[in-house]
Parts: sequence; C-alpha cells; structure tokens
Amino acid sequence: MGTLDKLTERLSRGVARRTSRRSTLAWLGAAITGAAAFPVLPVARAASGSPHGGGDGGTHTPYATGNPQDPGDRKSCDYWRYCAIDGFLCTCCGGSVSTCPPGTEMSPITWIGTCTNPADNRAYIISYNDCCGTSSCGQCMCNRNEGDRPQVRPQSNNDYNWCLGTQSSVYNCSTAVIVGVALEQPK
Amino acid sequence: MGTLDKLTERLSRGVARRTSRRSTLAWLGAAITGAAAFPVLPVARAASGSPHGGGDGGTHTPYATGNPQDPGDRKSCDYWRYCAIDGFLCTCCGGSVSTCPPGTEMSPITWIGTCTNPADNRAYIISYNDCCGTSSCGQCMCNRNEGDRPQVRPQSNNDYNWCLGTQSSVYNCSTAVIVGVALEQPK
Amino acid sequence: MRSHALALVLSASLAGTALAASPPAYPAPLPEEPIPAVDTLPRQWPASWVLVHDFHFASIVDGRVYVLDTTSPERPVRGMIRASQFANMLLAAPRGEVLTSETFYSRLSRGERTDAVTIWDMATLEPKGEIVMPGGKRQQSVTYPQLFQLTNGGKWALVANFTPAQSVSVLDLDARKVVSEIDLPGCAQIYPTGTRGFTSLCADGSLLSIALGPDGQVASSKTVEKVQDIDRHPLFSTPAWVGQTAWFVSFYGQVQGFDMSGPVAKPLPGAFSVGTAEGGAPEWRPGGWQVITSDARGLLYVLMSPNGREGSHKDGGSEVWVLDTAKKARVARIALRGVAAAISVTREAVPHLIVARGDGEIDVHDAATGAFVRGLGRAGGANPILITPVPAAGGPGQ
Amino acid sequence: MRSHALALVLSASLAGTALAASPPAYPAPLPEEPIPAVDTLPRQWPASWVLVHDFHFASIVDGRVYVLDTTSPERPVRGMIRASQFANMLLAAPRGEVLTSETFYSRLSRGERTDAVTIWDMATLEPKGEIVMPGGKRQQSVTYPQLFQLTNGGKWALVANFTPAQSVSVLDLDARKVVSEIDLPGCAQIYPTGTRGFTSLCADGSLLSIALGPDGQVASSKTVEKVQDIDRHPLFSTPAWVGQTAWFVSFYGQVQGFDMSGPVAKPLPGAFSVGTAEGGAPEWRPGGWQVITSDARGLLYVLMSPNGREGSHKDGGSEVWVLDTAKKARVARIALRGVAAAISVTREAVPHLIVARGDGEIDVHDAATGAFVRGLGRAGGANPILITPVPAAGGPGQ
Repeated sequence: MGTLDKLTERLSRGVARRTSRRSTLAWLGAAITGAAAFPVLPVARAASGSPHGGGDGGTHTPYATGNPQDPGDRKSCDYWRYCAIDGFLCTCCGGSVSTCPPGTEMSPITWIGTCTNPADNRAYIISYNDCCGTSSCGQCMCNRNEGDRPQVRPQSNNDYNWCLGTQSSVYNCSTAVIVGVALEQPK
Repeated sequence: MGTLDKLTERLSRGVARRTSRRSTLAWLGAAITGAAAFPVLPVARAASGSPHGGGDGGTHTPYATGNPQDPGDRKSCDYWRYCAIDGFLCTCCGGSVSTCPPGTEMSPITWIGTCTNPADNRAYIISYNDCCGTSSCGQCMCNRNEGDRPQVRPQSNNDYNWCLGTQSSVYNCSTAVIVGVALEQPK
Repeated sequence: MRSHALALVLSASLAGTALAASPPAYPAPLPEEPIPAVDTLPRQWPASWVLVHDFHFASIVDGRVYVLDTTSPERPVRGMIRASQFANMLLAAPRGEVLTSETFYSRLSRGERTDAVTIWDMATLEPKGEIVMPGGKRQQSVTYPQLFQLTNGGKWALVANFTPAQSVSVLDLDARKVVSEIDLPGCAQIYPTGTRGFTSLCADGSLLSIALGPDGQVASSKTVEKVQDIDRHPLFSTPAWVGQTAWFVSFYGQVQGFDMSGPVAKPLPGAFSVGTAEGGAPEWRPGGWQVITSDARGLLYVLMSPNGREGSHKDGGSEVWVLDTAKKARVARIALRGVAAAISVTREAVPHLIVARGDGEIDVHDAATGAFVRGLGRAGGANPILITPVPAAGGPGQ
Repeated sequence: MRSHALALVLSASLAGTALAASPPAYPAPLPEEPIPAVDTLPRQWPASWVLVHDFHFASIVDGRVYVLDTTSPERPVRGMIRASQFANMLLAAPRGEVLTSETFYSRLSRGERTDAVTIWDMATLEPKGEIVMPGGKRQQSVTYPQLFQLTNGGKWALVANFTPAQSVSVLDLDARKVVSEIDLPGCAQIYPTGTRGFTSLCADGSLLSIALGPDGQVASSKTVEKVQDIDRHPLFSTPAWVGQTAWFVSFYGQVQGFDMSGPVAKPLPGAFSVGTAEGGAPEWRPGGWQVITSDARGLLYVLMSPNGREGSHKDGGSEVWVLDTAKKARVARIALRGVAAAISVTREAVPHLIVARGDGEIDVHDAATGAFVRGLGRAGGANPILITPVPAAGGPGQ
C-alpha cells in the first residue's frame, strides 16, 4: 500500500512535470486570447448551462487562507488553484484545498492543471486528486477548464473520474494540491 | 403472484373500508376547524420548510383530466386526490394518477387517505400505492397530510416507504387511486 | 486560417509575458504539498458539533449525514457519512462510533437486498464493521430517531422492522450479531426504557413496555392503556429527551411527559399546553419534522407554525417556543429566519439552537436569547430533517 | 380543555355538513380503479421522443435517463431508466432495447464492485438481462456517447475501459458475454467504423482504426497521423453523425468530417469554420457538453457561446448555428431561451431541436425556423447533459 502510494505519487508528479511546458504554453495562449483568467464570475458559471453547474444558491461565508502569498477564498470557484477543477470542492466537504475529508481515500493519480498564483505571479502545477469512497459531497460544485483538453489527453482532462487505484471508485470531492512550479522563473 | 396481488389488494381495500369512518370524521373535523382544504397554495408548501418540499421551480404546464367530475391539474399538488400524498407524483414520472410508470412495480399494500372531490362533493377513499424498483423520480414532489396520523397507525401514515411486497423496496413515485367512496351519500 | 491566428497569438503571448515580467514579491514559491493526505476528526467531538441527516429525496438510495461544526460558518462541514435508502443514524459517542442502519441492493435499485448496520469510527469516519440483518425486514420510512435506538447501557442496538408485520431486532454491537427479534403487532417506534428494554406506541392509543432479558428475549411486558387519543390528539412520534424522561407534544400543542427510567413507561401527570399567540391563521400549532427538543437544563423547545390546521403538522414552523416543564409554562418565543423543519440544541456551556430551514439553510441561534448568531449555508444538504447534538464530554449518548 | 374544544368542533362539523347538503350534480361516483396497474410503452417509440441523460451530480451513483415525449408539455416524462455511477446509455432501437453500462458497489459507495451492461426492454423498461464485465475496468467519466457504442450490425457493444490503462471490451449482446478485450494504449473514445470495427483518437493527434474479426480480436489496424492538433485546435470528443460520417468541431469552431464507412477512418478534405459573428466577448466559440448534432437531412447544429476563451468549452451556449456541410457555410442562427449544455434534433417529419438548458429546462424549437415551440419543464432531471433522439421507424440506431 505504502509502496504503491509512493509509486503512483511519483507517477502523478512525473506526469505533471512532463506536461508542464505544454500546459504553460496553453495557459499563456489563453491569457493573450483575451481570457480573463480571474475572476470568472460565479454568476456566469451558475447560469452557464455547463453540465457542471456552479454554487448551490445558499448562504456563502468566505474561507480565506490567511496567507497573503496564497490569496482568495478556498470555498469559491474563483480561487486561483481551481483553474481546471471539476467537482465538489473538498474544502466544503470536510477536507481542505489539499486534503481529503475523513472517511475518504485520496486518489493517487489524477489530472493536472497549471494555474497562475496572482500573488507571486508564478505558474504552479496543481494536482486535482479526487477523494473517493463516499458519495457526491453535494457542496460547492465547481467546474473550470483552463488548460483542460479532451479525454485523449487523460492527464489534462477533468471529465474522468480519477477515483482510480482506490478501494472504491465512488467520487466525493476534489482537491487542488500544489505539486510544483511550472517554470522556476516567470519570463 | 396473481393470488398474492388479489389478496393484498383485498387487504388494502379492507383497511380502507374499515378506516373510512374515522378518516371521514377526521376530514370533517379538518374542514370545520378552518382548514382551507383546497387550495393549499403551492408557494406555501414550497417555502413551507416541510422536509417534503414542493415543486421543482421549473416551468409547469397543467395536465387536466378532461373529466368535469374529476377536476384539476394532475401534476399539481393541489389536485383533490393528493390530500394525503407524500412523494413524487407518478403523473410526472411516466405513470398516471392511478398507474405506475413503465419499469416499476406497484406496491400491493399502502396507506389510505379520504379526500373530498370538489365536483361531486363526495369523500373518496384514495389508496396511495407507491411505484417501486426505480430510484426517486425527482419530478413533482408533493406532500400533503390531511388525515395523516403517526406511524402507530400505518394505514393512515404517509412516512412509511410503502414499497412492501414488491421485488425491490426502492421508491420511485406515488399514485392516488380511487378505491371507494367513504360514504355513499354525503350527509 | 485559424492556425495562423493562433500562431500569432502564441508569439504575442510570449512577448507580452516578457514585457510584463517583474521581480516576484515572494522570493520562494509556495511549498509542494504531500499526496495522499486525508483528514481525521478528534475521537471526542466538541459539543458544538451536530449531525444533520439529509434524507435526500431526489435520491433516497443515496441519503447522507453531514457532520457539522456549528461554530464555523467558513468551514461547517467536517465530514459525511453514508445513510442509504431510508436509513437511520445513531450517535454512540461513548463508543466513539456512529451507527447507520441501511438497506442496499446489488444493482442499486434492484437485485439482492441486504439490510445492515454499519459501525463508523468517529475519528476516521471509516467503517469498522457491520451487522447484516437477515430477512429484508428493516423498516423504511422518512427517518425517525425511534427506528434505531440503543439500550442495555449502549451495548445493544434496537432496529424497527416493518413488512408490514411489526417487530424489533436486538443487535449486540460488540459481538456484531443479531441477538433476537421481538414481535410487536400493532405497535411502532422504539423508546429506550429502563436499563434494558423499550416502549412502543400502539394503534389503539396504548403503549407497550418491554423489558429484555440478558438473552435479548422478552423478560416482561406491560401495556398502559389510553396514553394518547390518536384520532383527536395524536402525539408527534419523536419526543424530546430530558434524562430518561421523554416529552411528547401533540399535533395541537399539548405536552405530555413519560418517565422511561423504570421497566414500564409512566405517563407523568399534568399535561400542559405550549400556549397560544396572536397572529395564527387560523392558529399556532407545532409543525415540522423534528418539532420538539430539549437543552441540558431540561427546557423544551417546540417548533411552531402560525398556519396550524388539519394536515399542517409537517409543514414546518417559523417560531420556536421555549417551555419550562416545572412551571408548565412558555418562557420565551424565538423568531426564526425562515420556515424550518427541524430543531435541536447543543450541549455547549452556552447552548445554541440549531435550525434546519426548509430551503436547506442551517441557522445557529443563541438558545438563551433566541438571537441569530450565524448561518452555515446549506451545509446539511438538500433535505435536512433531523439534527443530533453531540453530547458534552462524558455525557450520555442522547 | 383541548378535547372539549375538539368535541364541539366535531358536532359543529356534522351540523354544518348537514346544512350544506344538496343533491349531487353527478349521480354516480367516480369508478374504482384497478390495483395494481403499471404502464407500458410502445415497442416502437415515436420519432418525437428522446432520451435525456441526467448525470445527477448530487448523487453520481444514482444517475438516470429520462424517456421524454417532446410533443407533450403536459406529460413529457414517459419513463426513467437507471444509469448508475458514471453510466453510459445506448439506444438499440432495432433490437427494441436500451442498454446501460454501469458500475455498482455492494454497499452503495463501498464493498464489492460489479461492472455490468443491463439490457432494458423498450416496451416495459424492465431489465431483460445483463452482461457482467470482470476486472473493474469500465471507464468512469462524465458521460460521453463514445464510451459505449455498437458495431457489427448492432450485434456487439463496445465498452471503453480506463484503469488508467486504456482498452475496449467487445460484448456479444445476443450471447450476453464478453467476447474480447482490445488494448488501446494512448487512445480514447470509440467511433464505430466500417462493418465491424472502431476508431479511437490518440494522444499524439493521430487516430487508430481497428477492424475486428468474427472472434472479436483485432483483424487489422491502421494509424492515421495528425488528424488534429490537440494543443492548439482540439476537437470536441463527441461528433455529429450523418450516416457513417462523423462531423467534429474544434474548440475554436473548425468543422472536420471523417468518413467511417470503411475499415479505416478517412479525414474529409476541406475543413471549414462555423463562422463568426458580432457580439462576442471576446469571441463566439462552441461551448457545452453535447455541442454538435445533425438532422436527418445532414445539416449540422453547433451550440455556440459568445464568451469563447480558453477554458470556456464546457460553459454552454446561447445560440445554435446551423451549417450546410456541402456549402461549407452557416445557413441559420437560432437564439436559445437560456444557456444550454446539450442539443439534439429529432428524426420527425418536421424535425425539432431539443435543448437542455443549464437550469435544467428542456426546450423544443422548430429546427427549420428556430422558433421556440414549447417547454417541457425540468423533465430531464437535475443535470441533463446528453440527448439521444429516437430514430425514425426503420432508421438506424443513432
């Protein structure tokens, strides 16, 4: 179990590093074609007609990180790390932005996004590990697709259920874990 | 199967007849204590805080019976037969007010309400047979409790899952079947 | 054409980024974070936490219970526990366990049926074991606490059956097996009674108290006649517990206590009314799903609807009336921020009234003053219908 | 006190009723109705019906497919079919069957996993049988049609696997067994090709066409390089089918056809653009989940968003642009009544455009004029993401 975890962790990080250049290019391309990367208005997503919806219409109390280098509301779909997430935010489900809720199992492999942190202007590689073994959390649905590519590129696609290599493939929520920086120095 | 069906059908009708006087009294009591039996405003139910909710907020097109002696919109929670129903209206799920949707199985035993038909002023015994074997229909949630009594009176309680005696106890929707008249002549 | 445009865009992109480059304000990037990482909970949950049962009408097979920290509007959800197919949930805090009584089909909606109690660890929310209950008898209802209760000092669980024949299964939680089944014709709901037994309410208005032997069989039973008039004054099935006294309220607002400390339930003399008030249309009555609850001091809280009439008893309420059972009097009225289906009071030093509204919002009020303190959003899911407070450290398991 | 009041009420009630008595307008009561009674459907569904897949995010284990009569705003839902846990659905109209490819756990969210294809009778919506697929490999994704397809004249079904190793299982629907498994490293999605085979798209931008032998094994395979530039011009995975031609659209609105009639997919020369329009912010691009569809005449319909940008490709669209593939030109623009996720066109004599909006409403437009005809309410459930039209009588199954 421990060995498998380490192996698959290395695998997911390896995938991240191999794809970082491409992802970064895609990201830069997005920026210049006029994509207002932040903020994507929640109302736009809520009424977007996306199959992935947005928000639940209830009262929302922000949950800030407290770290000025990691700015934003971790319960908001606009938080910078969520640029390619698809699912329920674990922060709203008993976990955190980088940890799974109690009673779930974190998927060892997953899809990768590259998101720019507006505070330090660095492009981070974000691993969207799913949390598995409990049914749909139902809180804080969020779907963003910056850098998302069709399923033919699994490591860049958020439509897969990444509850793979876990005891159960039932999906609960998604994390957004920093696994590296895409380019050591922004150019 | 056929024999069991007949037996349980007789059982449910027997229960209905035995409880009709009590139900009728409860009904009359309700009327005079000021209960506006019809209409109960859907908005009141929608915002009622009932665990049973009401409506889905979407576009609603009425579905009239076409029979002046059986007036009302069969997709509306206000339809006269639904005075003690709890669940999804089968009319919205592929069935009708008295039939189950394809692919489901009708529960042979169930709970009983006594509802007054505003057209002929008769009190009818309504059998709220559940349809079973397909998951929650999700359409036209309706909960009314006129004459509903605590679970200690099973035949007068709509909180039970009446998917009993069916191959699966999974609940899909509820019908409102006329099984008799409570009093031959309104007095 | 398109690819020409895109090539231009990409080169412009790189140029634009180069122009915008400036020394980062933060010399070091944010650190890498470990994978995998799964949170755990304290084994002893704070008394500010509650369990909220989401019946999940849109998918009854996929009901769930949310573990909520009522002090945190920022992060109220602390976990989620499966509660499948008209499930019941039981908090066994002294055991460090949450129990769910559920039904499963091998093909979600069809196939082979399995009824089972699952034992969840409170610290990990992982299942520690299960007790399969044979016969496909488990009662399926919109969730009532009285369908799944503890007795025998918390060592046994009692599970209501309904086929529609009524019975109660006795489960040994340590041995993880079904010990016995008690037939209960004409009676429903389980109210723990005495040291090892339970009471049920019966269709003729009586109650039946059963004391169990060490083998889980009936040691003695006793009927108490006419404890309620079900036709005219039915009691809501779910009472508020104060120690081993169960306080019931009728559809019309009469409050009746039962002493459940001995082997036979004893109706307490002196039923009293929740009182009346102006503004009813036509009148104030209890309304909702979990309409009566208690605090640690023994005050009762009743969820009240101004639109009381025949059939309004599940319509929810917009006020909570607070009752002193010693004075047999109402001592406060608390206005809610919306129509609510369920209420409960925490066992904190400063208790809070937790309110599950019909629109799914969970509100926290100061129980003493009634003041609104904070909202938790829709942290209890789509259809929050029951709220279970966490007992104070060392307190009873409710 | 209370019971006195109630007694008064009851006697008043009987008196009041007597006073109000008058001869009934209807001499006979409404007739008793038979129990039990379950509806059935015609074995041949009208071409005005569609299947709408509700992914059901709030309970992915409990997804479902609604059978809708698009002519009936009064009673649009005609039935519901289980589609559990990232399921796929396939209409096999010539067989009189709907197929679902699903995953189950013995305890809903945990326990033993079973992957199975269930065969549902179109007339009864009852299961006729199932094919269990061993190994726990079935690909689970937000639903794409290309994860579950027919080939070999509709006698075989192809199921995509992802562990993340990629493969395709070949199922014999008559023998109800798994025939073979084809490894597919680096390639995804299933597009039926030739008489007995399929094509997949590969991570390097090529495609791979595989012809199957009568034993379900690979008879021949062929790679066609550079059919798309995934980094710069990715194609939406789901095409519109016109006969055996699959029309894809890129994230940027380039339309590319592939002839799938032979054993090897052939890119058609002359890709063309959906066109441009004023009012984009920043520009019009395809957007949604099911963004391209066709009608019986071969016109293409593309769901378009005015807010096209990187990452907008699943955000839904507010217009449908109609394309003539012979003229390589847009021939109409249809304004929708809300942002939509999925579109499809019925095979009726007068075809209708069926629109699944983001708010769950299902709209019916005249496909020729674009005019709104009727709304069906939220008849497709919470998250309608795919619409499958019923073929005209005797027509093909797609």
